[in-house]
Order: sequence, then C-alpha cells, then structure tokens
Amino acid sequence: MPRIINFAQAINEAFVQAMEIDKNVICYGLGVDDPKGVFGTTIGLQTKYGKERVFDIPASENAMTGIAIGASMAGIRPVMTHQRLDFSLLSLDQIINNAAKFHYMFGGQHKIPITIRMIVGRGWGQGPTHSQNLQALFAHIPGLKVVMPTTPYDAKGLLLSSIFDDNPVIFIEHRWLHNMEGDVPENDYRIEIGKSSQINEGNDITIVSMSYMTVEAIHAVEILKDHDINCDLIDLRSVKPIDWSSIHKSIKKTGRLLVLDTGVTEGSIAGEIIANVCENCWNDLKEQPHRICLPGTPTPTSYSLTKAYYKRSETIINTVSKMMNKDLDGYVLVDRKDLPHDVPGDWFKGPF
Amino acid sequence: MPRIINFAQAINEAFVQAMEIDKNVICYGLGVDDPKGVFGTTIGLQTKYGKERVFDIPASENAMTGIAIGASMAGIRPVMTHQRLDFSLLSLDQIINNAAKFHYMFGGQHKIPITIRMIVGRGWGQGPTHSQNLQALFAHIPGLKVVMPTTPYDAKGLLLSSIFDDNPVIFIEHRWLHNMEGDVPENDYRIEIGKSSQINEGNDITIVSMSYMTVEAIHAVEILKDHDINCDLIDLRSVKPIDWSSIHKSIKKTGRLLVLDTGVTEGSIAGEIIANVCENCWNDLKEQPHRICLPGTPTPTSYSLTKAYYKRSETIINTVSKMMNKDLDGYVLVDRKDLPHDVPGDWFKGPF
Amino acid sequence: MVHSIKDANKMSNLHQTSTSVLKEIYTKLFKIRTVEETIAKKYTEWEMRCPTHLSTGQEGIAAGVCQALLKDDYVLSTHRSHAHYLAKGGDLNKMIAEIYGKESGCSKGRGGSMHLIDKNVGFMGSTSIVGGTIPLAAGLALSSQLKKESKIACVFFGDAATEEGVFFETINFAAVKNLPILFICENNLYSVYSPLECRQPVNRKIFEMVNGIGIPSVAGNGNDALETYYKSKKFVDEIRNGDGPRFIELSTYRWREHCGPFFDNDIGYRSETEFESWKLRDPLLNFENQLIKIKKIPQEVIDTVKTEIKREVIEAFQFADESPFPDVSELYSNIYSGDTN
Amino acid sequence: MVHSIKDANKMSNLHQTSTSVLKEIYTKLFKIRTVEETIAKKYTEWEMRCPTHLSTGQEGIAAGVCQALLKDDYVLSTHRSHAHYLAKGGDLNKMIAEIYGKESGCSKGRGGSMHLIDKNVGFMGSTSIVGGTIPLAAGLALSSQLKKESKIACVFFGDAATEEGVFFETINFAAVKNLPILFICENNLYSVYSPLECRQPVNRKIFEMVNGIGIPSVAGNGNDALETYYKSKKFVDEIRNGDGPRFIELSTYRWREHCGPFFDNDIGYRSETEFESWKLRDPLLNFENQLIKIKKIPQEVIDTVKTEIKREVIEAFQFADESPFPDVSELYSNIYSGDTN
Ligand SMILES: Cc1ncc(C[n+]2csc(CCOP(=O)(O)OP(=O)(O)O)c2C)c(N)n1
Ligand SMILES: Cc1ncc(C[n+]2csc(CCOP(=O)(O)OP(=O)(O)O)c2C)c(N)n1
Ligand SMILES: [Mg+2]
Ligand SMILES: [Mg+2]
Repeated sequence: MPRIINFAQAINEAFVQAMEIDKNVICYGLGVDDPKGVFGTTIGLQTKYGKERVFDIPASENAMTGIAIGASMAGIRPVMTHQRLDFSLLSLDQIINNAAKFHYMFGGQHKIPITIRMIVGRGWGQGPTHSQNLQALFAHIPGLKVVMPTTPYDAKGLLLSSIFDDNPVIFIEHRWLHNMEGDVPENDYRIEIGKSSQINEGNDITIVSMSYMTVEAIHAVEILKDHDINCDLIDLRSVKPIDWSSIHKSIKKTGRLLVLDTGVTEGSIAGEIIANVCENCWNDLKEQPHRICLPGTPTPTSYSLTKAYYKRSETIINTVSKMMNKDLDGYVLVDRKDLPHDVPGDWFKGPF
Repeated sequence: MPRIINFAQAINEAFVQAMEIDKNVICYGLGVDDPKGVFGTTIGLQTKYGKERVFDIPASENAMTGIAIGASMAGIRPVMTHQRLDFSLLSLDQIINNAAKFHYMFGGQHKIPITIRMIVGRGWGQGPTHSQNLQALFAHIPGLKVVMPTTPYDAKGLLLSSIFDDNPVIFIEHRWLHNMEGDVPENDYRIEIGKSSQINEGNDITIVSMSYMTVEAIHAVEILKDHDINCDLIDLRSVKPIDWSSIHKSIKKTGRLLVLDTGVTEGSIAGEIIANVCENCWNDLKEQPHRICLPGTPTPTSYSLTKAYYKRSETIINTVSKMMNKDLDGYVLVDRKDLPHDVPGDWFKGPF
Repeated sequence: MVHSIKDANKMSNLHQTSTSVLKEIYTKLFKIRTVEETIAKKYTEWEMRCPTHLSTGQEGIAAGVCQALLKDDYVLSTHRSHAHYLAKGGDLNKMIAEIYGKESGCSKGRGGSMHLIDKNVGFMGSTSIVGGTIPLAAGLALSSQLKKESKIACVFFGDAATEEGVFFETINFAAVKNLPILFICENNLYSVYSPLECRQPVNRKIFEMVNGIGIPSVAGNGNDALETYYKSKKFVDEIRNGDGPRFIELSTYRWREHCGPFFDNDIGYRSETEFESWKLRDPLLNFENQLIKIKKIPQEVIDTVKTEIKREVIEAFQFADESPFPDVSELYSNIYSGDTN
Repeated sequence: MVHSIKDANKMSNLHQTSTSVLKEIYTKLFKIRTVEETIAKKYTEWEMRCPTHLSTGQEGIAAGVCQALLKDDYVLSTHRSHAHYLAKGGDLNKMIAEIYGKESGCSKGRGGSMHLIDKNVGFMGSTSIVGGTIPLAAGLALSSQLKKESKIACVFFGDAATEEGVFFETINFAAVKNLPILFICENNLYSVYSPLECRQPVNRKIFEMVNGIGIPSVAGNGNDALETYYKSKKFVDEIRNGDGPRFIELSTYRWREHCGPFFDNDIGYRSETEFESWKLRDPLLNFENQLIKIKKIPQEVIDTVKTEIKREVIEAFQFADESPFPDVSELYSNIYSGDTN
C-alpha cells in the first residue's frame, strides 16, 4: 500500500533517519528551528535532537559554510540550509575555493561530507533575488556533486545519500515541489547520486528534465501519449555527475532530444546535455536537439511578466509536436483549472 | 609602421587614455599602486592621476565590489582588479545579486558602468586556487558582459570599451598573455563588446577559441595550413554576449566545428557554443562538433600533472587532423624549443 | 530620577524644535503608518503578489533620520524599505503601483516591494539580500567625496545585517577613507523569527562594536522620532563637515509578521507580553500625544495632515489599480543599459 | 624604567621555564629558520615550481604558539604556512617533497607550498585564499565541542586576513557558540606590498577591535617566542577549560619578499631602515643569546640541535629530490572521495 506524504515531509523524514543513524549529522541554517521550520522540512528536529545538533545561525553565509567544511574535516556531517539559493551566493568562496577542492588538493586526505540545501523560489513576485536557478554554476565546479530531486521519493532517498556521501553535495529544492505528494517508504533507502530516473518510456523522443520542470513534463507526456507521441522521460535527479549512459541509451532508441531546464538558456545544464549528446550520439540523432529554459533576463517580479518568463507543459507539448511534425496546440490541450500562473496550487498563498 | 607593445602595456595605455578622457574613471584593487603594478598593467597610474583616483584597498573583495557598484550609480566608472580570478569568488554576491540585476530590476533607471578585471593564472604551480578559468560562471548570469581579449590590440580596445560601457563588464586576462607583443595603435580606439575577431580564414573547419587558447590555435592553424588544412579561426573576444552570427556564418562555410576553451569541459562556454550551433546550424554540419577544454578536476599543482592537464597546439592539431581524416601528429610537428611546459616563455620565472 | 530627566529632555527637545520640523516628522510618521496599514488590509485581496515586509512600529527611525537628511542626500535600504522610501520623499503612487507589479511602478514592476527606487529624491534603491546595499551606500559616499560634493549617503539595515561580512568590510573601508556616510541599524530584536541571542554575543552592543571597528557610534530609542532626529542631525552635520562616517543603532520593534500582512505573536517565537510592551511605545501615537500636549501645532493642522494623507493613500491605490501591467513584449527590455531592443 | 622591567620579566620567564620547553622552542625556531633559508637558497635552481611564501623573521609566533598546543589540537594556516606546519610537528620530508611537486609530498604534489597538511599532528591544512581557513578552524572547534573532546583549534592568519568579512563572521560565531578556538593574527605590517594604513583605520588596534566584537584578546611581541608561548599558554588553558574563544595579535616582520626567495627592500614599498630595525629583533638569535646567557642549556646541546636539524634538512631535500613525480595517469584520482578511478 502506498504511503503518501509530501516532498517537505520526505525531507523531514530523511533528516530524522539520518540523525538517528549517525549522531555526527547536524542541521543548521537561518530559521531551521523556528516555528515554520523551513517550509516544514526541519520541523521538530531540534526537539528530537537538541540544540547542539539543530540550531539557528547568524546571517553569515560564507563563514557558516566554512564552519561546515571544518566540522566535516573531523567527521561531522553538517547539513546547511539556505531558504533561497540566492543567499548561497555569499558563500561561493567557501564552496568553490574550499569545499570542492579539499579532497583533491590534499591528495585525498580530507573528506568533506557536507550537504548544502538551497531552495529555489518561483512565482508570487519572488523576482530577481529570490528565484535564481543557478545549478549550472555549481555543476561547473569539479569536486562538487549537485542533485535536484523532483519526487518526494527521490527527495528522501537523495537527501539520505547526500548526507552520507563523503563529498560536498549541493541539494537544490524547488519551492513548488514542497507540497507535491507521492509514495514514500518508511524505511531508510538511498538513491544513488549520479543516476537518473526513467519516468516514462517511449520510442519517439527523449525528454531530459530536472526538478520542477519534470512535473510540467509529466503533464505534457500524458497529453502527448493521447496523441500518439511516446516520450522517454528522464528525470536527471543529479545534474552533477550526470547519468550520461542512460541519456545516450535513450537517444539511441528515439533519435530525438528535448532538454528542459529550470535555469536560463545560455550556459545551462541543458546546453551541456545537448553538447554532450551531439558529441557522443551524432549518428543516432534524427534532427537537431532542442531545449526549453528560461529567457536570459533577471527574473521580473510583476505578475504579468512571469507569465511569459516561465515555461510550462503547454510549451513542451508545442515543441515536441513540432519536432514530430504534428500540429498540436498545448494551450488548447492543457487544462489549467483557472489557477493563476504564479502559484503551484491553492495552498500557495501570500508571500512565499 | 606597426607599434609593438605587449599586452600589459596595452592595458596600461587603455587605463591612461580612459582616465584622461573621463575624470570619473577610477582604478582600485589590491596592489594597483605598488611597485609591481599588477604585472605592469597599472604602473604609473597613481603618479599621473593621484591617490583619489588610483588606490590600494583592504582585502575585502565583496564590499569593494559593492562600493564599485554604488559609486557607479552616481556616474563613477570604477575599474577593480583581482590579481587572480579566484579571489573574485568572495564577491559573487555583489556581482550576481546586485551588479548584474540593478539595471533590469529597477526598470532601467540605474546604470552600473563597472569593469572588474580578473587575472587567470597558469603554470608554475598556480594550482587549485590560483588558476581557475571560471568564465562560464559569469557568462551564465543575465546582465553581465564578459570579455577575454587575446591580443594586445584587443586588450586595449576592449578595456576602453569595457570602461565606457554602461554595464558591468567582467574583463578576464590570462596571465600568459601579459608579455605577448603586438601592434597597438596609439590613438583611442574601441573594440565592440560582443564581436569576435576572425584571425584566419579557411574553408575546412571552424575553430572557435578564446584568450590564451587562441595563441595555441594560431600555432596549430599555421602548421595545419602547411598540411593543406585551412581553418577559419574565430577568436571570441567576448564570451557574453557571443557573436553568434559570425560563428554561424563560418559553420555554413566549413560544416565543421572545434571549440577551444580555457575552462573545464562540463558546463563550459565551449559546450554552449556546440549546443547553439547544433540547434541553429544542424543542416550545415558535416559531422559532430568537438571541443578541447580542461579535465574536470581542480588544477593540480605538480609540474608533472599540469603537463597532462593543459592542452596545447599539439592536441589541436591531432583533433583537427582526425576530423579531416588525415594522419598528422601534433607532437611531432610542434617545436617547443625545450621550454618547460609550465611557463609561457623565458620571462616567466619564479612564483608568478 | 533618570526617567524624568529624560522626559524633561524630551520636552525641551520638543519645545526647541521648529513647528515645521515637528509637522514634517509627524507627517512622515502618519504617512508611513497609514500606507503600511492599508497595505496590510488590502494584501489579503491577494493582488499584491510579491513578498512584502511592513514597517509598522518602526516608523520613528525612518521619519527621524530622513528629517535630518537633505533631498540630495542618498538613501539605500533593505527588504523592509517602504518607510525609508516614503520618509525620504519617494513617490507614493509609484510605490504602491510597484507592489502591484504595474508598469507605472517606481521600478516598472520589475522589482516589487523589496526593490524600490526614487532617484528624484535620492532614494537609490533597496534590495532583499541582507547586507547587500551597505557597500553600495559607501560607494555613493565615495562618489560624493571624489566629486567634492556635499551630499552624504545614508543606509538603513536591520540587526541581522550586522552579522554579514560585507557589513564589517564596509565599516572598515568607510573608516579608512573617512567617507561621508551615515549607517543606521534598526535593531528590532529579530531576524525573521530568530532572536538576537542565537546570532550575536549576548552582552555585546552593536554600536559599541562598531566604535571598536573604527566609526564613532551611538545608540538611541528608535521609537522616539525626535530623539532619532537630533542624534541623526548631529551626526549628519559632522559627516557633512568632513568628519567621516557615523553609526547609529536604534532600538525598535516590528509589529506585524516578518513578511506579509498578519500578526504572528501566536506562533511562538515571541511573546504577546513583549509585543504589548512595545506597542505602548508606539512611535506615532506618542509623538502625536506630545505634539498635542505642547500645543505647538493646532489640532486642526494635525487633522488636516491626516485627512490629506488618507486621501493620498486612497488615490495611490486607485492609481495602482488603474495602471496597466507591463507588456509581455517588454520582458527582454533593459537587460543591458544602452540596448535598443 | 619600563624597559628594564620588561627585561626583568623576560629573564624571570626564562628562568622559570623548564629546560625541555626552552629546548623545544629553540628547536622549532632553528628548524624553521634553517628550512626557510635553505628553500630560499635552492629556490633559484627553479625546481620548486610553485608560489612559495617564506616565514623567515616570523618564526617566534609559530614556535611560541605551537609550544602551547597539544599534538591533538588542530592547526590551520595560510599561504605562509611552512612555519606553522613545522612548529606543529609536521613531517619535514613530506613538506619539502610537496614544494617540489612530488608524489611523496604531504599533499601528493597536488597542493604545493600553499596547501600543506599533516593530519598525524593535527595540522589540518593551509590554503592560499586570504581568510579562507579561519571558518574551517571554527568548524573544527565546533566538532570538538559537539563530540565533547578536549581538543582545541588554532588558526594562524595575517593582518590582511582581518579585513575579510569571513574573519568577522567567524569571530562573531565563535563568540556566540563559545567555541574552543584560538585565533592568532600575525601582524607583519604588510599585505604583499601594501602597508596597513591603506587597509585599516590608523589608530585602531586589531586586538582591541576583536575584543569589541566579542572575544577576549591581547597583543604581544611575536618576535619573542617565550612571551608568545606564555600568552598562548594562558589562553589555551582558558579555552580548554571551556571559557570560549581567545584572540592574540602578535607583531612581527617578514624578512624576505612576500612570495619567493629574494629580499626586496630595494623596490620601494618599505625602507631598508625599517627592515634593519626589525632584523635586530631576530626571534631566533635573541632567543639563542638569552639561552646562552642564562646557561640553562649547555652550548653543546644547542650545537647538537643545530647539527641534527641541518642534517634533517639536507636529508629532506634529498628525499624530495629522489622522490618520483605523480604519475599522469593519476590526474583524475581523488576528484571525489570514494571514487574508484
Ligand atoms: C543574505 C541573506 N540571507 C538571508 C536572507 C533571508 N532574510 C530575509 S529578511 C531576513 C531578516 C533580516 O533581519 P534584519 O536584518 O534584522 O531585518 P528585519 O527583517 O528585522 O527588518 C532574512 C534573514 C536574505 N534575504 N539574505
Ligand atoms: C581573497 C584573497 N585576496 C587576495 C589574495 C592575494 N594575496 C595573497 S597573500 C596576500 C597578503 C596577505 O597579507 P597578510 O594576511 O597580512 O599575510 P602575510 O602575507 O603578510 O603573511 C594577498 C593579498 C588572496 N590570496 N586571497
Ligand atoms: Mg531585525
Ligand atoms: Mg601581513
């Protein structure tokens, strides 16, 4: 029987299990012990595991990242949380110059088992400084691992793997996923970092996607199926390392590639995937690859502009349909139930 | 008659001319007024323009970047210098969250005419924290411009353009270029940001390159010419925005693409160029595109490891030759004059 | 008794202050309060679709400090910027339109509540990254110094911003360069739901620390607009005189939730008693009561101010409501300055 | 006369100190000096192909502080880390091999002079990014606190590092959490060629500032290894006792150029006179002269120490020379921990 909980609860459960398994797991970040518990993800942890292992911090992103690194050098497994990815930009020095390099540059003698959670905002006027999707930036740095779970199941399994991985892992959560529900087993299970998940099988086209865009892709794939287009939908889960062999295998089968990315086009993970596939699967490709990403502008705040800014299943349907020489109109086929475009659901009201 | 000066002198000359033209141009950074003058690039500026406009600063990268942004809001044109790109990672908050966004997010009301010089190290054990090529990171951020001049001519023209551009420009200088010489006119001239430079014309293959890799490409292209392979060599100069139309035009002609990048492969500018060309010139391409970048590791320090780490004209020749179905061996064809691989020339001795 | 000396000081302050200054401060206080409370009321129509941090309870600081500044002086602010924007004389219509995401907004709808600007009155911008505008203010002060202008820069920020490295770096540089800048720290005891004690050493005073870093600093009661005004005025005069940077830490309290329109004392991070004790120190009401007590401003004048502002506020919401949204065709405009698209 | 009281103090310090401690401090001083000067001599063979920052002239701090630490205590350092590595007991052979880029180096040749490590003696690493290791030390201190160990963490850094935001943030957090950490600032007056006055307010003392941020701090003469030892010892005891973080600012002077083997007083950023005055305060020679004066350690013992160290140093360079370079096939090893390739 499925056990349905939401993404935020899955994160919380992974925390609880990790902290039970290993007393070296600690959890800190602005507001992790406050009444809201980072959208519910850290609720109850301080009560269960005490103020030593679960604590609020000063607004000092760079030092607190370095402190995680230092503690991890002695075997502590810190999980640091940023309520927005944007705030982590204050700590790129420690992430890039230290965390990513310490294992290599000390000849393998240091392990840096830290996990840095970053939440990406979207909608409700999150705007230029609260909704940046900068996974490409982290994925470009040798020594880091970067994961972006979509389902509650993967959220739990990947957080457990990240915490117990001996390397620095950037764990990116999309704010619009926190209330998504799914089947999550109670036991401790792990999702291997670097392995993608095949969400749908089909022979016509490969869609590679990540994080919230996979939710839009799932809608699109269902509708496309009704119109006899069968998609191989691969949810990356890890954007560094990327599961190249699964992608290549799928391309061999379909010969067509569409990549969906939550970030801006230029310099995106999507671009890297297109480049890699063209380098490695040239003869399998029936036509040029495509990608759907964000426009190359800072995120606008206004309700009217975000509508054009973010891409949804409508656009996916239109792109795939064009690639397959069909004439489907996503805007007609997708039923949005009159929900405003800048919220993921009715539960999302007010500032965040 | 050509007027031969080196890259560092060309930078210095651009500074002098900019500071003559506009008293709002100021120059600061760690050591800009010291006896070495940042590899000669800022020598004499303080004597000429005073301590108010040319000054040394505290080791406070993030604030000093914010201070440049603030000053630029009032019409000052600050040029900030980092002796290594790696140090700028302490200031990504101000660069990404503020500089890149202020024009857009205030509806066009702020101009942020700042130039941030970043010098990339290579060789002589610069290692993991003194030789990062992170142009891809900056090029992924909407609102920034990123230039990487190769020739002394372009260095001067691009620095002048950067200083007088009303937007934040990341100006990346490769340490191995500072002593390269070339023809540099005395007058004030500008190189348009976003326009590439065609260094060699040929019909067989398009080589797109940047910064120091263009120097290696020039060697390779000459040798390849002797073996009847004619390359279109495009030096990007700007990696954001990229001169897509010149690249596309060349691909139409040659049908083959090799991209050279000074950064690591995954998530590189080279990858973005391959992706873009595959999206836009699919039918022009005769075979899959290739790229030569750095391996995905932190830079090792040891002399023995950097030899394998960095790619030079030998590799370019081998790759092109394979693409053209020829059988040339770059390692045989290139004459290295017994110079150690970790220095650009005899002038480069000792720690930097 | 210390208390009565303070009170006496206060009264003499009131008496010696010109009617116009008192009226202007009062106008600022009332305007900020009215705007914020109107936003709070209307926010639940869910038409202001952006994170919105209200300043109710903290008006004394914005009003007192900005009263001491000149129109040309620069001001920068944070995520909680409505009060500073208004106190500096920012256009009310454009602010409300901005929060509604309209093209007529002060940032053309691109910024929202956390990214306000009105360059006409020296309000150079606010952003949501904690500490993010502090160095910008120093940069503006540097420009003023370079151009030999008499303008000074003033930056508002919260207690949590003083935990960011960039704050420290800016303080240090401002001291080294003797910059014409006034730092205003609004200590409202919280950063979102986090009390000071998990963020800063318990017995350390922020203003004393800044003194030690190298900038003359004082503390004050931020809920007393007049005290704030006089402390700011003294420092502003010194700064304009070329004496270098100054820092003021002002105590205050946020009434409503950190972000959004509601009260949230019920969720447990702070007590109703604490809240009530601070509500007694209402910066608007206390100021108004004192004005009435000393009778320097006739009740009719006060009433006129109120009526006038209420009208302005209603009109501002009407303006915002009637303004069009940005056109989607404009999404790509203003990525770069000088772009033609 | 203040001077003679100081001298008297010094002498009584010397007299009351155990012979073994005196000998250990002397050994450290002599070892660091000999290693650094040998590197300087051999660097111009251009076989040590990495940026190398020598500590000659600054040995008193490393020797004095590390003498006060236990083997298990953690130490972190900067670009200028040879002295700290050696004083903490780091393996000399592995250090020289590292500078030569050999596989037998302490970081297997991946790090070079600026990235040393010897976990066997608690030397947890050094890096070249100014200020970069300061929070790491706090993280190690936190781990010690969490695990209820008695280990403390000690981090060395220069005067310029105190200008980085991350320094301030770490000091603040260490104070909030009462971490078992000792901060050691080596104030050698310069950051590369930049004097203090363009980087920090002229009349501000670093240690007083840190006091104000929230950590008990003192200053001392870093060229006096014994004074440094006693000041460190007192603080180390307090820290181990659970009293929380401590900070010491120690004055000193770098003899050679910032990076590389030469002297550079001729290029103009500092004067020969200044240099000469500091050379008189030679931490090694003065210590040796005092040892000889009080006759607690026989001259033969001193001579044996010298001979022994000189031999060790020669052997270390031989070891480095004979060691193989890393194999290029190993370029991709250790990108990730747990990798099999
Ligand atoms: C760098 C950064 N870290 C964290 C946040 C999340 N955040 C938004 S407002 C806020 C509280 C700031 O507190 P304070 O500076 O005291 O201002 P107040 O809200 O009390 O006015 C925080 C932590 C942020 N916006 N930026
Ligand atoms: C973040 C950063 N900025 C700048 C540099 C360049 N740099 C290398 S060493 C150094 C001097 C540091 O001075 P100080 O901390 O006083 O140490 P010292 O060299 O005097 O021992 C500087 C500025 C760097 N390595 N890292
Ligand atoms: Mg606060
Ligand atoms: Mg120094």
